[in-house]
Amino acid sequence: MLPWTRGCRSVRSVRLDPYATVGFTIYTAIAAMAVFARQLAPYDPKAILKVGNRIARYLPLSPEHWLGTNSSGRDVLSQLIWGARSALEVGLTAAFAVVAIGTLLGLVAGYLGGWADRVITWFADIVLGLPFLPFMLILAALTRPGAGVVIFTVAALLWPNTARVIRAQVLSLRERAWVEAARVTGCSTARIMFVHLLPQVLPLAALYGSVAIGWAILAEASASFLGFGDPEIISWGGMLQESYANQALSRGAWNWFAPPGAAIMAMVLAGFLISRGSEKLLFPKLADQ
Amino acid sequence: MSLLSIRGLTVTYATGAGPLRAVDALDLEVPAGSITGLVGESGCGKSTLGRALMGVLPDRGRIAAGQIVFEGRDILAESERARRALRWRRMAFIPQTAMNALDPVQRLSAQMAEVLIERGGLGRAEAAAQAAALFRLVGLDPARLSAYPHQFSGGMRQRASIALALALSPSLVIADEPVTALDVIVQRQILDVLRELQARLNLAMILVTHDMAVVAYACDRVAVMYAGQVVEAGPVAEVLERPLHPYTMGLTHAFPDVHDSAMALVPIEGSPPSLLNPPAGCRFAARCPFADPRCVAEPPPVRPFGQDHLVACWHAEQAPALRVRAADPQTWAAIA
Amino acid sequence: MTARVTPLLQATGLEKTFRSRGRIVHAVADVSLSVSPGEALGIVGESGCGKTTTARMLLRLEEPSAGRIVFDGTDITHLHGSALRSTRARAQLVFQNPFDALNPRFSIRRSLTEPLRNFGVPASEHRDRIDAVLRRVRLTPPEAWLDRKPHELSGGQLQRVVLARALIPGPRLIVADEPVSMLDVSVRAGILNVLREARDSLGLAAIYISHDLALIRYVCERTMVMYLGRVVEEGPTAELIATPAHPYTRALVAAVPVARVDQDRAALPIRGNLSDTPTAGAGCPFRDRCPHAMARCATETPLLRGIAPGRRVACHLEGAL
Amino acid sequence: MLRLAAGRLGHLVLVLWVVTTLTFVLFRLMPGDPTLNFLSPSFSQETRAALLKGFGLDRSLWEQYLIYMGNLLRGELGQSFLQGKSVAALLGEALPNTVILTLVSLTAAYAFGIVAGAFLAFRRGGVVEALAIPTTLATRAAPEFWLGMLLLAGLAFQAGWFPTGGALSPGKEMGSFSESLISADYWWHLALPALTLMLFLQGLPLLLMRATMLEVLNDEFIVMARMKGLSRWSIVMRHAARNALLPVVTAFALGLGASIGGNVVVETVFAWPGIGRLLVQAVQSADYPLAQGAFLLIAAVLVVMNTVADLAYAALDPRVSVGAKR
Repeated sequence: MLPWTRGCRSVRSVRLDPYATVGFTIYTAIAAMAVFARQLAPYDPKAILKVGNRIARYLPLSPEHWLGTNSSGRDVLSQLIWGARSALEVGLTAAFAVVAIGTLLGLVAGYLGGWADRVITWFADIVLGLPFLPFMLILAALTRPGAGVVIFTVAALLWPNTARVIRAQVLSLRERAWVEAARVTGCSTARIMFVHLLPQVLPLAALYGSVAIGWAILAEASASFLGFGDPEIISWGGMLQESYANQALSRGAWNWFAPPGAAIMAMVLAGFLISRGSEKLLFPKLADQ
Repeated sequence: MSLLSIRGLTVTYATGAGPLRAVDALDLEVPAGSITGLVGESGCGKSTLGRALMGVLPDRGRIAAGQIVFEGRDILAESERARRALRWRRMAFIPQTAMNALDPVQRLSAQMAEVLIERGGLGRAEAAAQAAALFRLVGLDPARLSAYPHQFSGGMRQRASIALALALSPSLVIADEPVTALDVIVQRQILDVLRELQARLNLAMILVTHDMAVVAYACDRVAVMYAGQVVEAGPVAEVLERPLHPYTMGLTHAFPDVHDSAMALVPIEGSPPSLLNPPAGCRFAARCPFADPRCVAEPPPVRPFGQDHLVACWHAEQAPALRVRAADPQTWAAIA
Repeated sequence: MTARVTPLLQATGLEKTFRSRGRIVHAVADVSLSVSPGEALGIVGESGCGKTTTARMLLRLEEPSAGRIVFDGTDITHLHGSALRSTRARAQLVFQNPFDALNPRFSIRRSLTEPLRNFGVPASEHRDRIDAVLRRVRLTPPEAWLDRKPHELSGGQLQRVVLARALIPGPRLIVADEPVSMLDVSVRAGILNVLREARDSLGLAAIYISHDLALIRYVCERTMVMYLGRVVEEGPTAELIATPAHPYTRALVAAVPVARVDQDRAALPIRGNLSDTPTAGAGCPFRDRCPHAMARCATETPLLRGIAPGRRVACHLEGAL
Repeated sequence: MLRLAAGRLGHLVLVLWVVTTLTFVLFRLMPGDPTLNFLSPSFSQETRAALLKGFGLDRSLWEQYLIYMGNLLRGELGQSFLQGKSVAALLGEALPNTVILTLVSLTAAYAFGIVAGAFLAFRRGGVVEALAIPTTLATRAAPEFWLGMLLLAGLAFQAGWFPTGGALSPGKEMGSFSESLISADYWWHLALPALTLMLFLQGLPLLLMRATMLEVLNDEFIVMARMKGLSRWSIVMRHAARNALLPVVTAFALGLGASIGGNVVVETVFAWPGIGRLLVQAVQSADYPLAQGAFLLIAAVLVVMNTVADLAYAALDPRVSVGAKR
């Protein structure tokens, strides 16, 4: 079987892959939560609810509060739904930045080679020498905590992963005769890179994007958990931090800390499932098994 | 009595569009102590046949029908255990690209020893001595046993593959395009090694190739495959000089001869049929300048013709006349 | 062949060196050649002999380390950017592997439009030129092929498209690097015939690169034999094959497989293998494999010298035959 | 191979230098008076004066940089604000805890991942795979501190089987780290954080092992091994697993480097007195000398392990370590 017929077959099978289907379903559900948060959430997530004139702390699961309330008397389900917003915002922005930077630099390094490649590879090596979470903590401490730091850190530190695979793919594409043919038939370097090569690497880049969404959300959750989130914004990581700080663990308030973690997991997992479903695209050898 | 006789062998691959019949009701006799060339174009099933004989088909492939009688035993009827016992001890394999066929992270000495010890039952010291002897046999310096495959040139790797194949003194060696990836001079040297060892050890060998010139140089007998079937078989001299099948006639005019510049090359227009839905009649009919309605409707049976010569063509009787017409490019141009 | 035709392409003293583990390795050393319009030159040799690097330098896909290339009256040795791109319309390449030579995402139409667009051919002419070139490579009727993608075509059909793409800018020189070695035997002749006709009817200069002397014989009047980056022999193809002067050429001719029952099966007049090759320094690169090597061969690199009209050989052996 | 090693080591030094310089710049570019950031108001007048002089905080940035690099080379990292101890001493106390936690969890994760991954490659398809793959992916997708919270809530608070945090039970004191190492109490405290990290870390080796095994099992030399009639055991262990282990070993070295710094949240959840927790505390309490020291240490380990990973791969693959003889 010739390589490109394999590729074409795989593109079709990605759509049908059960893993990828589940992944897209999760994304759709979370996107729906984020977009329709106002309509879906039963309560104002910041409102301190009262029962009579006492604050409705630690209410158990009930028809009024599907996921109960927390220590400050706020509805957990409403917070969970609103949390999808910041998750999606941070995830998409950061993932887009990572993929855009990584793809561009990978393309340039791989196709131009020479000093451009050396400089970019050198930068990537430096960046890979910066520990992710510690770097984000220091940055958050030195500037203003919040989503901005998370997005910046993800973009600044995670682009080498994408750049590396894109570069590797471009390096192998560069050896393909049709790329040389483009040179022989008078294409400029820019045209070869953006008209001939870019469409070839975009699926791979998108794959890394779907994983990067996950890393960004995990990073945001970790930052919030360590107290470097924006306290004004409701996020899943922030919910976890609040529950941890308010002894939810010792009180066994599972309804409070289990759902936001599960939501993060689901969203990150969705990215993994999509990229995994498309693994066949990356490793046609495996698909032929 | 042949060393190996294949009867009605059918190998299919499961695909999304149904079973693909890579080898279809194929008959072939391989006599002991001679080299049989198996010649055909890519996708004609020649490599699949080689792997089916070894009993190692890709995951989606399976033997759907037929018999393989080897050394008097119908090996398809035997247990997997019995077949495994046969592998490499009685029949061995030489692959096309020795680079991929050798384990990249193990020294050649380890790869030789593995076969000699695990399959040959030799002791460690005996195995080392035997490995050195085998290396000498194929013209390699035994000192190079400690090398890794990537340290060898293509020709040396192919020699190492031959040494591996001969390790357990098999009676049949299947060589799948053993010289295709090599330069002409190395190609010739490897063919000479194969021919010499075949004669010295009185092996039977199946040499799978796409190149009629390789067959002419190295083989005693030849079977021409087209679309999963043998269309013509016989002694090389017979088939080359008096081809009976139009496909064989086309092939003999399809590439240039270094000593003959006057020759006009004949392209065989069109491409082989799909093996998912092979045509009802002769599979070559669509590309054959001599095809008539019967060829399209009815598959020609394999018939013996003259001395030891088999052909599957309705027009074999007119072969002498067809040979003259087949030498003219105009005859074939009409098909396009 | 008339002697006084101005060559279309003339290369002198071409060299390509690269550094490997601190040593300088000559991929191509002191290669000179020329081709005139309507002429076909074959470059033959084993893998690693520098024939492909030479071809790539001639098309300026690589920059020579030394030497000079004059194409169509212009020195293109060190051209870059748009100046180089504008010469590309006149010198085209036919690739070895047709399965890899076309952008898999482009339709045939787009693959053929790409050079026209890049070389500034007005869009109004595209349709006619594409039609004409597809007819020339015998993909008819043209409209049946235009909207197909490469994966829908067979190897022979793909190679015809590759040929069409090379012919469509109206080149004066075609370089074909092993144009049929990846194709099935039955379709090779079709490609070679199309190439030959295109050269004859358009008066193109052609350079064929191949390891296969038989193929070179079929398409080229003149042949150069390369060994380890150097030209060891050149001359009219038929003479060179009938009476090879260099020991390496002799081995090469003897090794070419022929589809005949009665043929010479004597051992090749060559020793050792390519890895036994001296790596650097003076002396003949072939000496360790040559059955006729003398003391002089180890100390003095033989230069190309004329032995008959149009024939040159780089060997110390007197008379060489 | 030696050339390669020398090249990588040279590169390592370069990257270390850039990372330390970057750290210097980062900490001096923060808002406010950088001098104050390094001198706690709680320090005595003499200490302040000594530190000002020792770190050259009263001089130009350029001179400060030279002093900073000089101090680094001598292992002098400054004075922590709160604990009144030197940064180096604090890091020295915390590092062994982090190393033990990382080594234990990473080793367990890789041992499990390699075996399970090879098994899954071996037994392709079916219910086992259909369940195992998503489950493994889920463990990698879950925030590690959340995994820790679940374990803590369930096994420590609710069931009471494990302590709820720290490295030693309240009231216990250990004279030295080696004493801790042989005390059951220490290992009992280690169990939950190590389990959490192991759960999080095992997915990578498992999936990597499975994917590379599947790829290798499809290689032509495996087909040849089958043709040779070799036993399935020989094929899987001698040929497939050996080839497939190469990338897994590299991943182990990379994982070692990354998790020293990546333990930050798990150490915080379990109040495990390691480098990560120290860093968080330092940042939260604006103890910049300590934060800078912890960050530099974590980064140095990461950079060194990246190099080790490169070299390990090269050493294990003869295609790299044993050059072609041509």
